Amino acid sequence: ARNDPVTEFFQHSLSNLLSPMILFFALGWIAVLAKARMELPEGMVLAMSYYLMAAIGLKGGIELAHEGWTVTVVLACLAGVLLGILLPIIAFAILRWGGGFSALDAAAIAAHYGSVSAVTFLTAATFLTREGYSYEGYTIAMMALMESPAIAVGLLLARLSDRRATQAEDGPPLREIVREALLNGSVILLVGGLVIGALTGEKAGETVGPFFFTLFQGVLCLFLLNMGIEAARRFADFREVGAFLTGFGLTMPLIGAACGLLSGRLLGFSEGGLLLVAILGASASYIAVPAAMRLALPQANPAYSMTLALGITFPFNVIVGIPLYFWIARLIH
Amino acid sequence: ARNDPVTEFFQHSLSNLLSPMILFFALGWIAVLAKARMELPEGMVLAMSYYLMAAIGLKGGIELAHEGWTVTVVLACLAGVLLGILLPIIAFAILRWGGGFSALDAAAIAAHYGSVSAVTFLTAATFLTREGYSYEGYTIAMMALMESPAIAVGLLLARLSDRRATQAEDGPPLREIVREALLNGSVILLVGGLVIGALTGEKAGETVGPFFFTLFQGVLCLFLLNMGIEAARRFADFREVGAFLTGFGLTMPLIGAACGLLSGRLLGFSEGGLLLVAILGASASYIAVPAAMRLALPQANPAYSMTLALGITFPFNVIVGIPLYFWIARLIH
Amino acid sequence: ARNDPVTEFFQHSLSNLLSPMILFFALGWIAVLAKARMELPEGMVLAMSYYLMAAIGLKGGIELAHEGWTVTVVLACLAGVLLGILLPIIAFAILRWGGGFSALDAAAIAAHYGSVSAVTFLTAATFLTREGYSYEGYTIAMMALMESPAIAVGLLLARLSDRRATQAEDGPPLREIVREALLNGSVILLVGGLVIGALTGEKAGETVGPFFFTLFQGVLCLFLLNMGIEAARRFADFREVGAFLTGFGLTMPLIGAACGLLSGRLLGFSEGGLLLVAILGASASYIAVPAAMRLALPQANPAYSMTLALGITFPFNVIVGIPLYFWIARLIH
Amino acid sequence: MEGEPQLQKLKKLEIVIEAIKLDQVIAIIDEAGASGYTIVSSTTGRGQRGRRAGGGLTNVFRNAMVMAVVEDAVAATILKRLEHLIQHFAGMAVVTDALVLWPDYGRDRSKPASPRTGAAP
Amino acid sequence: MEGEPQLQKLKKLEIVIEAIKLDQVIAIIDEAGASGYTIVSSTTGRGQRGRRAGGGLTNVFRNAMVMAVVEDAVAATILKRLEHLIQHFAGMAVVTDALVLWPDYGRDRSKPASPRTGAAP
Amino acid sequence: MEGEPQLQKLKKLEIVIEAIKLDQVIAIIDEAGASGYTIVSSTTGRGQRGRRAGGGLTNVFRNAMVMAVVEDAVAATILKRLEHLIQHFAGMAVVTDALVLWPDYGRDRSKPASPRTGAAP
Ligand SMILES: Nc1ncnc2c1ncn2[C@@H]1O[C@H](COP(=O)(O)O)[C@@H](O)[C@H]1O
Ligand SMILES: Nc1ncnc2c1ncn2[C@@H]1O[C@H](COP(=O)(O)O)[C@@H](O)[C@H]1O
Ligand SMILES: Nc1ncnc2c1ncn2[C@@H]1O[C@H](COP(=O)(O)O)[C@@H](O)[C@H]1O
Ligand code: NA
Ligand code: NA
Ligand code: NA
Repeated sequence: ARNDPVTEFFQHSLSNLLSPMILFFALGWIAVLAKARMELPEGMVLAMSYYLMAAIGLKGGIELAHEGWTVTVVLACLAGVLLGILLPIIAFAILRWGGGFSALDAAAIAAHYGSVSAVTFLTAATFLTREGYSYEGYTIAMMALMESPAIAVGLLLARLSDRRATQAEDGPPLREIVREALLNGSVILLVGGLVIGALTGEKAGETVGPFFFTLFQGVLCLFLLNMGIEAARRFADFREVGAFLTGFGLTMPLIGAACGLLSGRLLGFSEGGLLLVAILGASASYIAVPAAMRLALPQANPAYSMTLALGITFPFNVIVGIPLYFWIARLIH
Repeated sequence: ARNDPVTEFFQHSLSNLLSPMILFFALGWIAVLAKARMELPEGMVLAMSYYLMAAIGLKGGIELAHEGWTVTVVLACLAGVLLGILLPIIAFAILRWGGGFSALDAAAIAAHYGSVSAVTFLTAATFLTREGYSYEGYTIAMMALMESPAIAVGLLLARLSDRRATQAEDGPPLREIVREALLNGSVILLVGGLVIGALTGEKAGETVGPFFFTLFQGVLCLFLLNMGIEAARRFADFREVGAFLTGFGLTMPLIGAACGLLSGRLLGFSEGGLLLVAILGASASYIAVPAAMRLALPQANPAYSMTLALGITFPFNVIVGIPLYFWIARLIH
Repeated sequence: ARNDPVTEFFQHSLSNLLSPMILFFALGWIAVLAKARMELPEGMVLAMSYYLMAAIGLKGGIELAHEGWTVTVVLACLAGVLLGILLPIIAFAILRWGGGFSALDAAAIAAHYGSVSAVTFLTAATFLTREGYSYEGYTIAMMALMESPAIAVGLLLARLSDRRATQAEDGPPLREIVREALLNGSVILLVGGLVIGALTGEKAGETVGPFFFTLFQGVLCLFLLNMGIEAARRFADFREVGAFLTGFGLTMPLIGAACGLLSGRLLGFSEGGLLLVAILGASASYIAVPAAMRLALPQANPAYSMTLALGITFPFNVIVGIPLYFWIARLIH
Repeated sequence: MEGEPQLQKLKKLEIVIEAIKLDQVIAIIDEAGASGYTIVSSTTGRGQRGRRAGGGLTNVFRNAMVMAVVEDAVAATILKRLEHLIQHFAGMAVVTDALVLWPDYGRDRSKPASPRTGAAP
Repeated sequence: MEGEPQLQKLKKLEIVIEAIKLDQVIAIIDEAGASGYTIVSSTTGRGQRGRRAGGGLTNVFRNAMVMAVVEDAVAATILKRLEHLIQHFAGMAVVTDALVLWPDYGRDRSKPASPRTGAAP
Repeated sequence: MEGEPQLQKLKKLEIVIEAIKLDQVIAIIDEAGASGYTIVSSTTGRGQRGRRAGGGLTNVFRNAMVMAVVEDAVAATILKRLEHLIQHFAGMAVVTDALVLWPDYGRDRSKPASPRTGAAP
């Protein structure tokens, strides 16, 4: 009783648009458009982001413990790292030679697109849960692995193309840059959660599940409210930056999703897993990478990357991308 | 097997006084009396207030989706707006001609009493749930509608009575004042929650219910702890202000409750609905209106309104008002 | 079918080490070792600590309401106060005559060890729940009672040994010191929760239970993450301070646990209750007492006590102490 | 001497204003032509209009503090517009002489402080 | 010249003090007769008594900062009482010359700064 | 005169720097030999590099403020190293003359301000 694909696409789009999560996201965006004096307290935003990362990490870890370390898991992790290396190179090429951006700006933006946005991932995973699809737990491990390779690639691209990127005497050693990227709270809670989940297994679900799993969707709603606020502010800044970058912010996720879907297909992922790996490719970091790039390539304009990742690509992915990639996932499955 | 009214009143009073909510409120008050060094972090207070507003909004929206937009709903909303217009006029008259207050102070205080206190409403709604009574979901929509008309009426009263209120060149345009009042986080989450609840309906309850509904009473307890602290501080400030305003802070809720009960009765509300509409009339704003009045009528002393609304009327309503209005509601039902 | 004691000890140790709580604690510690840029927002930490104190208070209160005020309860409370008086005297003697510390430093440190660490208690209580053991609810009342006597004893010891402790003209009156110690948020919520729980009884569990009880273990995990961060930072500071104090920080909990176990045994506590009363003796305060000592004995170095209580004794208790004391508790039961 | 950082002699304004009027003060600073400002968004205090001790529910009783380093003429413009604002709203402004180290964008540095006459270095 | 804001020449005190002694510093400022003060309630730092880096559980290692603009005599009174306090508790005070713009309550403005001799405008 | 608090004449540096570079600024201050510093860890602002308005997810757009009271030579050392840093990273520094009240650890007080020549008291 499978519906015809087009109908299905519209059903999924509508179901996504009318989910509490996306509606809260829209609420935040509208609040900014209406020039509302609304700001979630920073402590609350950080607390929610730590909670969400720990929760998704635990979930992934528990499932890893369940599924065991099969060859597929190892291959999937490898695929994640490869995506994280390949995507920034594509992005750099487009920006440098297509858009004529400076090597430093191109490299900084590229690094963001090679990494991932955890909240986009969470929104997609919740979409799957709501629609009744399951997904491979190790996609969460892939996400954790994909946080960082793009940073190294971005830096390498910058140093190969512009001597200024190498010779900044004040510049911090690579060690500090990687520390900045990997050892911020979100990544630590994601990876820590994974390990803790893998160590404790199902049993953890019983004791800490009511906190970390049952409340998850509600917390995600309030977090997306804040994403709506921040994305709308970034989006407003962007209008000054021009059409090429806007186009890039809408096209690059499609390229990333295609690469993600391809690798997922090769690895034999389920429909749900395909969506998630598409999201890993399509989404751009706005937590770990910005700080690392700021330290490593201070001459690059941080407003470009943040506006693109948060103001263009994030809303595109959660509103259009999730149903679109899922539709393709179901077609190619 | 209905008990005699007086017994019932005492039963409800006691049950209210011994509810965790009111006990946490008392705890906060006692902590201030004991000069404790206790302060809930501002981020926590804001987070709880956003949570509570979103939750009550969602609840109202889901019930609206269920009940549909009947004539009664529309009439109830109209009644809410009328209350919001009528009550500040009564309050202004009492303060200006009874109390001899300046037009600006009288208008500013009056605006607070025409608007509503969401936390008083939440406490009353939880009282009903605990006692096993249901209430009309659209009372929540009435609350959302009543946030603002009183601000416009207060301003109008001020401008009609004192030229200074009109000619403040530095004064912001009405647009900005209304924005201040309507577009703060609490109101946005209340209204946004209503709309989201109405759009998603029952289904939202399943996914975000464990967060927004199951935890509600517990969060309300900690929020009332903070209300106890803030109310006690305001109450302490007040002793300097005099007997007339204290009297006003205890009488005006009775007038407001009477008007509320009357309109609820005319509209054929249930016992629970009657209590809530009484609370809408009886309670005074201490979030949206103070900021709006501060911008619009800076010459008015903000300490008066806050002390009255938070230090006198709020505790009166949650301790004496809820059981009293409910008792009357049951009598006139 | 009781296992042999040694096996049992290792089982309990392992089960404790692999609990999500201890793993989150370890995660925080590791993050600091890795020099991660990770800081839980202060508002979040305070919010969690208030939540945990209110929750444990409520739990204790509800159980007190259930168990009633028997002679044992009164004797247990008395025992708590006696422990709070005895332990600082022992600690003072060791530090002053064993370690040659100044009277002021010895007295300040001693006061910390006479008081208790609520988080250690919570971790032990959760350990019991996970292992399927119950415990006497009034141990929570004992904890509340033990917060303060040690402060008075510490001060007395200081004043008897060093005239500077008495004559500080700038020094605040004892009243203010006790206020600082007893009337901070954590103690108020613990005691307030106890009273509220006792007043409302089981019924409160139904309404606010989903918030205060069901989420408890999850919140405790994130709180222990923060404890791991803070303990590791303190531990790092400590290396400068020397072997004697490190030894003290590892020995004093054993002495305290022994005294606790002894009194628990005399009072006929269950195995679970024995563990908790051992923890009351073994743990050292790092919330209420530091501030009180800072005000009362400013010449004492606050870094000593904090490093000991938080950097040495806390990790020792939650990692080694809990299974060890429980093992002894089961042996002597 | 070329290695020594060049400092510019300017006025440092520190403005305390009630939180709901922060946006307007920023607008005043921007319109006066200041090159920038720094905000400490949440402070409390006491003044002629009583204690303003914060409180988690409203920012009616909270202050913000803005620091702006500007040329004398810009300072005068800002103060003139502030004078009016603080008649109605809680606030005050403090002016001090200061030497400023800016990044070197080829910015106008009319009066570099000399190591001998100026303060630092 | 009447349109120019009138500034008062005063002392600006900036006091850093460990958080648990903030209340006492405020009392000292009040008792000395200051017209007001502004508090930045949570700062961290390092001084002779080591690093004070905060930490979410206690305010034993946190500092507060208080700014008060006062007449010379008031400044002297405050400093005198502070001198004693900071022997035992972490803290320090910085004094600068400043010109202040107050709201005009008919407040005493003994020495208005002139546009020519004073700093701003 | 013995009762009067003795103040030391020093330079007050106020440094605004983007949050991710705070650690490095602290290191610069420490290495220059400053006796201490005070940090206001979260500020926002605008400068030549645009608005830096915070945002809860990253501290790329947040500023920190550090205040350090130091001798002239220390100030010069700090400013010299800062000059380089703020070419690439958002930041600025403000220098003012100040009199400081320290706790009396037998600290070097080369130039105590006299009640007559100095500012306060
Ligand atoms: N003398 C003062 N020193 C420092 N801050 C002050 C002073 N007077 C007022 N303030 C600050 O300015 C705010 C408004 O002052 P006012 O308008 O006089 O009530 C106060 O809440 C304080 O934060
Ligand atoms: N030279 C300094 N410059 C700026 N702030 C300082 C300085 N010395 C001390 N402080 C501040 O005053 C607090 C107490 O200093 P102390 O009593 O010397 O430990 C420190 O934690 C800093 O916040
Ligand atoms: N004129 C100024 N007055 C006060 N603060 C400034 C000024 N210019 C810059 N700042 C602060 O320094 C930060 C960095 O400035 P910039 O590097 O010029 O973008 C800004 O975000 C402001 O916080
Ligand atoms: Na990506
Ligand atoms: Na009302
Ligand atoms: Na103890």
